[in-house]
Amino acid sequence: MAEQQIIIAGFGGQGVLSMGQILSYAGLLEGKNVSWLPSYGPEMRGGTANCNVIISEELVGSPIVKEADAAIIMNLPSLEKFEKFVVSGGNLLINSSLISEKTSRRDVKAYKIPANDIANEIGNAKVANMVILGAYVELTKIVSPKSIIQSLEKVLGSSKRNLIQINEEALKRGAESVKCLV
Amino acid sequence: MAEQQIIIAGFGGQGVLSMGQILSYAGLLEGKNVSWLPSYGPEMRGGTANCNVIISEELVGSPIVKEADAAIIMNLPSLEKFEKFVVSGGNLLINSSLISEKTSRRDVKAYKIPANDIANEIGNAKVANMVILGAYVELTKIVSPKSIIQSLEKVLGSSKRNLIQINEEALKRGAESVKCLV
Amino acid sequence: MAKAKGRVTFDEGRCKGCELCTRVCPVKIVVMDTKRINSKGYHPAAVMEIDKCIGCANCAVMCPDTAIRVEQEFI
Amino acid sequence: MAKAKGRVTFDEGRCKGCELCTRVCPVKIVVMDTKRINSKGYHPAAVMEIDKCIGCANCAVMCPDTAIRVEQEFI
Amino acid sequence: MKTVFDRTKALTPAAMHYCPGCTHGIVHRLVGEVLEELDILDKSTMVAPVGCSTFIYDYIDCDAQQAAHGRAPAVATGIKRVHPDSVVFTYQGDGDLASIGTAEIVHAAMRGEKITVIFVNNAIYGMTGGQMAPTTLEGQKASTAPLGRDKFQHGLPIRMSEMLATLDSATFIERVSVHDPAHIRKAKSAIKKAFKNQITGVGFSMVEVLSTCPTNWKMTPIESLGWLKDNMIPYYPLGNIRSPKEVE
Amino acid sequence: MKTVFDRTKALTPAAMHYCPGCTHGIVHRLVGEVLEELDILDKSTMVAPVGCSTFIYDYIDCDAQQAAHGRAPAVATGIKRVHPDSVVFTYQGDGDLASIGTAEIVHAAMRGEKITVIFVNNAIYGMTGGQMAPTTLEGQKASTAPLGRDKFQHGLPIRMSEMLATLDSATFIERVSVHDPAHIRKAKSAIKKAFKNQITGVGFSMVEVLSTCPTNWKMTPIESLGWLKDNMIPYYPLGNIRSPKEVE
Amino acid sequence: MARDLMKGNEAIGAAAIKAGCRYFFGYPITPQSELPEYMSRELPKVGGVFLQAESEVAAINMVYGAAGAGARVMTSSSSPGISLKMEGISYIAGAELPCLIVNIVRGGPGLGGIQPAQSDYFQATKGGGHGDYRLIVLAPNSIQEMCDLVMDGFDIADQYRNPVMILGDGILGQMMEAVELKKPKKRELPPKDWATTGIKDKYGKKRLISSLFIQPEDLEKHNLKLQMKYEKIKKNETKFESVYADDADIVLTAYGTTSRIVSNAIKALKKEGIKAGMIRPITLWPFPYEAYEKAADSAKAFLTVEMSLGQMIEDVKLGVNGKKPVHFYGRTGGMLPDQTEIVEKVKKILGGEI
Amino acid sequence: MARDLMKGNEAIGAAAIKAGCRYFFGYPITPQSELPEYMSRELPKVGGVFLQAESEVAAINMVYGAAGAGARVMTSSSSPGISLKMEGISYIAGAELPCLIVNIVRGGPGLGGIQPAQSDYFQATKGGGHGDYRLIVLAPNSIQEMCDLVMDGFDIADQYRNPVMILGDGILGQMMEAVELKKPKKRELPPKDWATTGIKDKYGKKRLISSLFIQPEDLEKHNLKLQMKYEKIKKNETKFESVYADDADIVLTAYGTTSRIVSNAIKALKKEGIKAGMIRPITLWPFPYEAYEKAADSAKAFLTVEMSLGQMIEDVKLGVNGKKPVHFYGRTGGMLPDQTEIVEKVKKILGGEI
Ligand SMILES: Cc1ncc(C[n+]2csc(CCOP(=O)(O)OP(=O)(O)O)c2C)c(N)n1
Ligand SMILES: Cc1ncc(C[n+]2csc(CCOP(=O)(O)OP(=O)(O)O)c2C)c(N)n1
Ligand code: SF4
Ligand code: SF4
Ligand code: SF4
Ligand code: SF4
Ligand code: SF4
Ligand code: SF4
Ligand SMILES: [Mg+2]
Ligand SMILES: [Mg+2]
Repeated sequence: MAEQQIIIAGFGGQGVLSMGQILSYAGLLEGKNVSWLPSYGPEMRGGTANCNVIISEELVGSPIVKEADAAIIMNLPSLEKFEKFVVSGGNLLINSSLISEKTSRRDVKAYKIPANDIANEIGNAKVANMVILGAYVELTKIVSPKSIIQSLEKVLGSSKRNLIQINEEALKRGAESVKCLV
Repeated sequence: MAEQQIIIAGFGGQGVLSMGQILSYAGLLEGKNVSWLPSYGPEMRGGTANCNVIISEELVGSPIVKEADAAIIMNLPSLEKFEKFVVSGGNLLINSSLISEKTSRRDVKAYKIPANDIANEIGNAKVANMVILGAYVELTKIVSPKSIIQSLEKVLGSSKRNLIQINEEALKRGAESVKCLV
Repeated sequence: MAKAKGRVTFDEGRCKGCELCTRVCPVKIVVMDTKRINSKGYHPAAVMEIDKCIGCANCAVMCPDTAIRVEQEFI
Repeated sequence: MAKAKGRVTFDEGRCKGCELCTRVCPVKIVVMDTKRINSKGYHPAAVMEIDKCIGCANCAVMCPDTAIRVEQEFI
Repeated sequence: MKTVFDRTKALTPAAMHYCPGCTHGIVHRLVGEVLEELDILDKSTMVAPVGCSTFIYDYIDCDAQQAAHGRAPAVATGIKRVHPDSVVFTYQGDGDLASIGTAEIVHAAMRGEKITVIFVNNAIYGMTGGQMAPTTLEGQKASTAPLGRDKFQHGLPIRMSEMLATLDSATFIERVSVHDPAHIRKAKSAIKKAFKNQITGVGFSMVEVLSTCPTNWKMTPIESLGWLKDNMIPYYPLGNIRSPKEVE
Repeated sequence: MKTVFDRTKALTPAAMHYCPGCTHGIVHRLVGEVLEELDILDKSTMVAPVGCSTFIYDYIDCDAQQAAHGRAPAVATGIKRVHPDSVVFTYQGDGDLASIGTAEIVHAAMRGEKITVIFVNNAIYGMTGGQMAPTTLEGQKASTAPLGRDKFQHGLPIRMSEMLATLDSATFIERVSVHDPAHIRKAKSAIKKAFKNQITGVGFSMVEVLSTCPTNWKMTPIESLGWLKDNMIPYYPLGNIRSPKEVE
Repeated sequence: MARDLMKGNEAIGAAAIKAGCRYFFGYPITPQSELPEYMSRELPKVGGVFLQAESEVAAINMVYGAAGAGARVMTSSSSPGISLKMEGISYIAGAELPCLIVNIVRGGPGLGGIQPAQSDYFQATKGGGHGDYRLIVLAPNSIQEMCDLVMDGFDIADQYRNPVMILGDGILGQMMEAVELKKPKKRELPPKDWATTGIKDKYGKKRLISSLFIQPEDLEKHNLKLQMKYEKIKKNETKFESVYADDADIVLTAYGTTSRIVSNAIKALKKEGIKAGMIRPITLWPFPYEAYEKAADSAKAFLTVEMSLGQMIEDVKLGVNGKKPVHFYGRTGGMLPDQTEIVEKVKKILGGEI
Repeated sequence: MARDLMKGNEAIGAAAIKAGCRYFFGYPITPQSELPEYMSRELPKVGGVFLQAESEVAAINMVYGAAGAGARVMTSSSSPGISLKMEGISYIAGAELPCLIVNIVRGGPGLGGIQPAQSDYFQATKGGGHGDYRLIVLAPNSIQEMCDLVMDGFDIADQYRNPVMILGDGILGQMMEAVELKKPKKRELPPKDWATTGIKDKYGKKRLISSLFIQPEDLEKHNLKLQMKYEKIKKNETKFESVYADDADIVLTAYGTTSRIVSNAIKALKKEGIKAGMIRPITLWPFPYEAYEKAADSAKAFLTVEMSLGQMIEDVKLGVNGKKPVHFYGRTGGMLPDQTEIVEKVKKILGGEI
C-alpha cells in the first residue's frame, strides 16, 4: 500500500480532527510521509469538521484529498457530503450509532461501525473516534496498532495520560468489530 | 518670439511666485499657452522660492525650465543657483538693490535693476517684484504692459484692488529703468 | 388584584439548548427537554407546568435566539 | 542682600529675530538691533544697557534657538 | 390573551449563527425592537463590523454596509454625511471598536458625528478564536495570553465609555449589561435613548453592552452570565456616563 | 561670573530649521537639558514623528528612529521591548499624536508602555501648512477650516491628556505651556518627572506641551504667545492630570 | 466658460465639483494639500461636505460609506497616505463601489521626500491591496487633461461600479496651466439602485454593501464577475496617445509629466533627423498593450522613461512581447528625467551602443 | 532533532524561534492566528516578547522599532491585514531594516473569505506599498520547506538589511506535516552597527534609522543604492525548483500549495505519456526569469497555474519573452485548482485546441 488518502468527517466535538492527527502521527512514527489538512472556517464552531490525511511511502503531493482511499464518516451530513469522494473499491467506514442511512455508493466497501454504542459500552462516549479508528487500522493495516497507541500518548499529552487505557480499549474494540467482516 | 522660458527666483516674501503667476496670466490673456511651476518643499518657509514660467505660441512641452531664455533674480543665493540655467544670449535680470555681486556669465545679457530702491522710492517696498517684472516685459515684449495690469487685477483679487495703482507705477518705473539700456 | 396568567410558545427549531431561559423563570417551569433533539441537534427548552406561568416574559427576554413567544392575561 | 549682576552673550548667528527674548527681560534691556542683519538675514537681538542685567536668564530660557548664554554673580 | 412578547418584525426570519447562549443574539433583538418601536426601520442603515456579528446584516431587516475591521464609525460617517436625515448606526465588538478601530471611534465621537454606536464588549475576540482584547480583564486567559492578562505585560483593560466621555461632543454614553432580564430591559431603554438622540439631532451616542462569549470563555452559557456579573461589572460599572441635557 | 544658562550639550551644534519664534525650539532644548541633567543621553533612543519636528534627530544628540506619521508610540514600543533598560521617548505633534496616531498613543498608554511621550500641541498642522488639527480650537481658522472650526461640523477639540488619563496604566500625565519663562521652567520639571518615571520603571508618562505655530497661526511670535495664553490655556488647563504615588 | 489659470491640485477640485462630486474625505499631505484645502472652501458653497478625516485609513473608509450610500465622492493623498488606504481600496473594489482616488505621487519609499515621482506605478496598476481586483488608473499629462479625466473618471467609476485612480505627481499637482472646465460628456449611467440610502424608496429594501463571501464558491463567482467587468473595461476604456509612433525607429514610452519631457526630447531628436516617437498611455490600467504589439513590428527599439527605477517597463515589455529590445531610462526620488540624457540614450540605442 | 508533526502556522513559529527570533508583534486574523498564539506561549519561555498589537498598522511599526533596535523580529497576518501594513513595509524597506513578514493568504478582495488563495502575488512581489522598493518573497510548498525558508529568511534579511516575506496560503498555514527543525546553515552576517540600541557602545553614537531624504539628490542616491542591493539579491538569491522541465513539451509554473497539485497533475500526465514539467519559483522576488528563458527554447508551451485569476503569469511571460505561448489556469476566492482540470487543460494546449 504505497499511499492511503483518507477523509475523516463528522461534527465538531466528535474528535474528528484529533483522529486524523493520531493517524498521521502514527504514520510518521513508522517513517512514512504524512500530511493532515483540516477544513477551517467560521462555520466550524458547533458545525461540521473534517480533515484530509495522506500516509505515503513517497513524498506527499497535494495534501488535498479528492480521491479518497477511505472515508471515516461520523455523522449523516458528512456521509452526504463526502461519500462521493471515495474511489471505486475504497473503504467507507460509517458510524452506525448516529447514521441509520445507507450509502448510495455500490462500488465501495462500506462498513457499519456502531462507534458511539461501543464507546458507551466501555464507559466513555468520547472515545467513539478511537473505536472507528481502530476499525480503520484493522481494515487497512496502514499503520500498526502499536504506533497508534504511541501516537496517542503524544497527541493526548501528559495531562491526559490517564485516558490512554480507555483509548486503547476503544481501538481494540473497534478492530474487533470489523475482524469478522474482513 | 515663439516661446519664452523664464526662471524667477528669490526668497520667500519677495513675491517671486506671484510675479510668475501674473506673467503667466498675462500670457493667457493674450491667448498664449502658459505654464507656471513653483518649487515647493519644507525649506520654503523663510527660505528660497522660485518658479518656472513658460509662455509659448505652441503647446507647452515640459513645464520644467532647464534652458531659460531669461532669469529674474531677486537675491544672491538665487543668482548663484540659477545663472547657469540661462541660455547663451539670454536675459539675466538682477535685483541690484540686494545683489552687489556680478554674474559669472559672460555670454548672457545681464541687467541690473535696483528693484527695491525703486520700490522704496515710489513708497512701497513690496512692489520690488513689479519693478523688475516691468523691466522684463519691456525687454522682451513677451506680453503687453496692458495685459500685465489686467492680470494684476485678477491675481490681486478684489480686496487688494487699491494696490493696483502703485503696482502700475512700479511696472512703469521698472520698464523705464531699462529703456535706456535696450 | 388580578392574577396574571401566561402562555409561552416555543419556536423549537430556533432553540439552541443554551438553557438561559431556564434560569430566569420566576416560577421555575422552563426546563430542557433532554429526551428530544431538535432539527439543529439540540435538546430544546420546554415548559412543564404551563398553569404556573405568569406571562412575565423573562424567558423570552433572555432567549438569545428569539425562540419564545409569550401571551398574558389577567384573570 | 547681595545684588545680582549678570552678563548675557548672544550667539548672533543663531538668532532669528523672533523678539521673544525682548519681552521677558525684567529690566527691559533686550532689544532688536534693527541696524544690523545677521548671516541668516535677520535683525539680531542685543542688550543695550548690560549694567542693568541681573542675570535672571529669562531671555535665554525664552529663546527658541538657544542663542543666549547668561552668567551671573552676586556683588 | 394579549401577546406580551413576540419576535420583532425588525428581525429577518433567518436563524442566527451565534453559538448557543451567546448574548449577541439578545443585543441584536434589542436593536431590532428599538428600530421597530421608533418606526425607523425604513430609514436606517446599519454598519456591520468584522467580528462574530459581521453577519448582523442577515438578521436585521434594514439597509446595511459591511465595514472593514474597526472602521465602522468612519463608514457610518460617510453614510450619515450623505444622508443626514436617515438613521445610521454601527454595531461593533470590542476588538473592532476598542483595538483596531480606536482612532475611528474616538474621532467620530470627537466630531459629534450624529450616529448611534452599539458596542458589544465581551472581553475577547470571539470570531477569530479567543484572542486577548483590550477589554480582557486582568488575569483572564485568552489564546494570545495563555497565562492570563498581565498588568505589567499588557496593561490594565481599557474602559472605552469612560474614555470617550472625556470628549465634549460625545453627548450620550451609557454602559449596560444583558446578564438577566431586568438588565436586558434597561439595556433596551438605553439603546432607545441612543437612537432617539440621533433622530432629534443631539449627536454622537454610544451604548456599551457587556456581553458573553461562552465559547471562548470556555464556560457554559449560564456560567458565562455569572462570570459577566461577577467579574465584568465590577470593572466596567453600569450606568449612564454622559447624557445631553437636551434629551433628559 | 558663574554661567547660569548655557546651551546644553545634549543639543547638536546644528541650527534648528524652525520658523522664527516657533516654540518647538524651546521644547527641544528642555528635553535636551533633562537628558543631560539625568545623564541619560548615552542610553536614550528618541522616536521622531512626522511633522515640523521630524528633524529633531538632527538636533538632539542621541540615537533616533524616524517613525511613520502617528506611529511613534508603536515604534517606541518595539524599541523599548528590545532594550528595556534604555530610555525611549517619542516627540509628537498634535496631528501626529491626536489624529492619525490616536490608536497608537491610546494603546501604548493602555499597556503602560514604559516610554516617555512629549506631546507638542500647537493646535494646527504645522509642517503641511496650517490644516485643522483635532486640537484646533473652536472658531480657530485653518487652511482646511477656512471659516474656523465649527462645533457642529467638526466637533469640539480633543483633550488628549484628559482622555488618556482615564486609562489605569497611564501613570503620569501633565500639561504644561512654554509661553513665558516661569511656565517654561515648570514645563522642564514635568518633562524631568516624565523621564524619571521611565528610569524607575513606573510606566507610561506623557507631557503635553502647549506650543505656538506663528507661521500658520499667521501671527508674530509674540502675538502667538499671547494667543496661546489667552485661548489655549482656558480650554487646555495646565497642571498635573495623573501622577503615580510611587514618584511623588 | 473661458480658460483660466489653475493650479493642478485646485483644478482637480474644480473639475470634481463640476462633475457633481459633493463629498470629499481626506487627510493633508504634501504635495497635494491644496486639493483638500480647495474642497474645504468650495464644497460647502455647493451644498457639499468636506471632511478632514483623522487619517488616510479613516478617509478611505468614509469614502466607502459615502460611495455605498450612492454619492459621488472622492479622496486624495500622496504616496505614504495611499499605502495606508490599501485595505480600504481593496474593500471598495470588492464591494464594487464607484469613487475617485487621487494620488499625487512623491518620492519613496517610506517617508522619502516630497518631490515629484512615479514610483507608485506598480501599486496603482497591479493592486497594492490584497486580492484579484483592479483600479482604473488615469494618468493625465496636463492640467487640462487632468480636469477632463477627473470628470470622465467619475462617470467611468459609476458606469462600471469600480474605483478610479488619478495618478499624478508633484509637478502636476503644483503647476499652473490654462484650463477650461468643459461640461463633461455624459455617459449613459445605470441607476444606483444598490445604494444604501437607508430609506425605503423606489428601489425597495434592503440593500447590502459588502465584499464578504464566506463560501469560497460564492467568492470565486464574485471574482469571476469582477474579472468579466475588467475585461469589458479593457475593451472599452483603454486609452493612449501616439506621437509619431507609427513610423518611428524608436518608440519611447512615458506618462504624466515625464511624457512632456520626452516630447521635448523627441522634438530635439527630430531636429537632428532622428525618427523618435512616443506611445503615451493615458490609462495605465487598462494598459494599451495592443499599441505596442503594433509598434513592435515597425520600430527598432523601445525606450521607457519613468520617474522611477523601472516599473511601467514591465508592461511595455509585456506589450512588445520580446519582438524588440526595450530599454529603460529613469530618475527617481524627486529628480526629473533630463531631456538631454534622453536624447543621448536614444542615440546610443540607435547607434547600437547599448 | 527528530521529525515532528507540526501545523504550518506553528512550524513557522518554531522555526523562527530556532533561528533566534525573539520578538513577535502581530494581530489575530484567520487563517494564521495559530502563529501568534504559538508565539504567545513559546516566546516568553526563551526570554522573548510576544505582543498583540492594537492593529496591523501598529504591529508593523513595532516591527520597525524592534528591527531598528537590532532585534530579530517578525510579524504575520493574512491578506487584509497585510494591506494595512503597506505603509510600514515601505518604511522598513526604505530604512533598510531586516525582518520577517508572513502572509498566509486568503481570498480577496476586501473582507473576501478565509479560505486559501494566492491573489496577493502582485502585492508581495511588485510592491504593494509606495516607492521603488522590493521585498524578498519566499514561497514554500511544504511545512518543511517553510521552516527552512523561515530560518534562512532571517539570515537573508540580516545579510541584505531588507524585509523578507514568507508568502503562504491557508492550506500551508493549517496543514500538518513532518518537519525537522534543522540547525540553520549560518550565513556570514554583517554586524548590526547601525542599530539604535540607545546605548553608547562599541559602535559609538549616534545612530539614526530613517527613510527620509528631503533633498531629491539624496533620495535618488539612496534609491540607487537600494537598486544595487536588489541587483545583488537577484544574482545571489534567486531560487527555483525544476521538475522534469528540461525536456518537457509543456512547462507548468506554480508555487506553494498549487505546485503540489500541479505535481500530482504532472504525475498523472506522465502516466499518459505526456511530457509535462514544472518550474516552481521558490523566490517569487527575485523571480527566476532565466529559468524560463532556457525552458522556452525546448518547451512548446507554458501553463501557469495559480490560486488567483492571473498574477504570476505576467512574470512568466516576462521570462518567456514571447518565445512561446503562455497559458493560464486559475481558481480563486478559496477554491483550489483541480488536478483533473489541469490535466485536461494541458491536453488541450498540446492538442492545439487552445
Ligand atoms: C484588518 C483585519 N484584521 C483582523 C481581522 C480578523 N478579525 C476578524 S474578527 C476579529 C476580532 C473580533 O473580535 P471582536 O471585535 O471583539 O468581536 P466578537 O467576535 O468578539 O464579537 C479579528 C481580529 C480582519 N478581518 N481584518
Ligand atoms: C501617512 C501620512 N499622512 C500625512 C502626512 C503628511 N504630514 C506630514 S506632517 C503632518 C502633520 C503635522 O502636524 P503635527 O503633527 O501637528 O506637527 P507640527 O508640524 O504641527 O509640529 C502631516 C499630515 C505624512 N507624511 N504621512
Ligand atoms: S413567561 Fe415568565 S413565568 Fe412564564 S415560562 Fe416564561 S419566565 Fe416562566
Ligand atoms: S434561551 Fe432560547 S435558545 Fe436558549 S434554551 Fe431557552 S429557548 Fe432555547
Ligand atoms: S539675563 Fe535677565 S536681566 Fe539680563 S538681559 Fe536676560 S532677561 Fe534681562
Ligand atoms: S529669542 Fe533668541 S532668536 Fe529670538 S530674537 Fe531673541 S535671541 Fe534672537
Ligand atoms: S464565538 Fe463567542 S461571541 Fe462569537 S458567536 Fe460564539 S459565543 Fe458568541
Ligand atoms: S510651521 Fe509652525 S510649527 Fe512648524 S516650524 Fe513653523 S512655526 Fe513651528
Ligand atoms: Mg469581542
Ligand atoms: Mg501641530
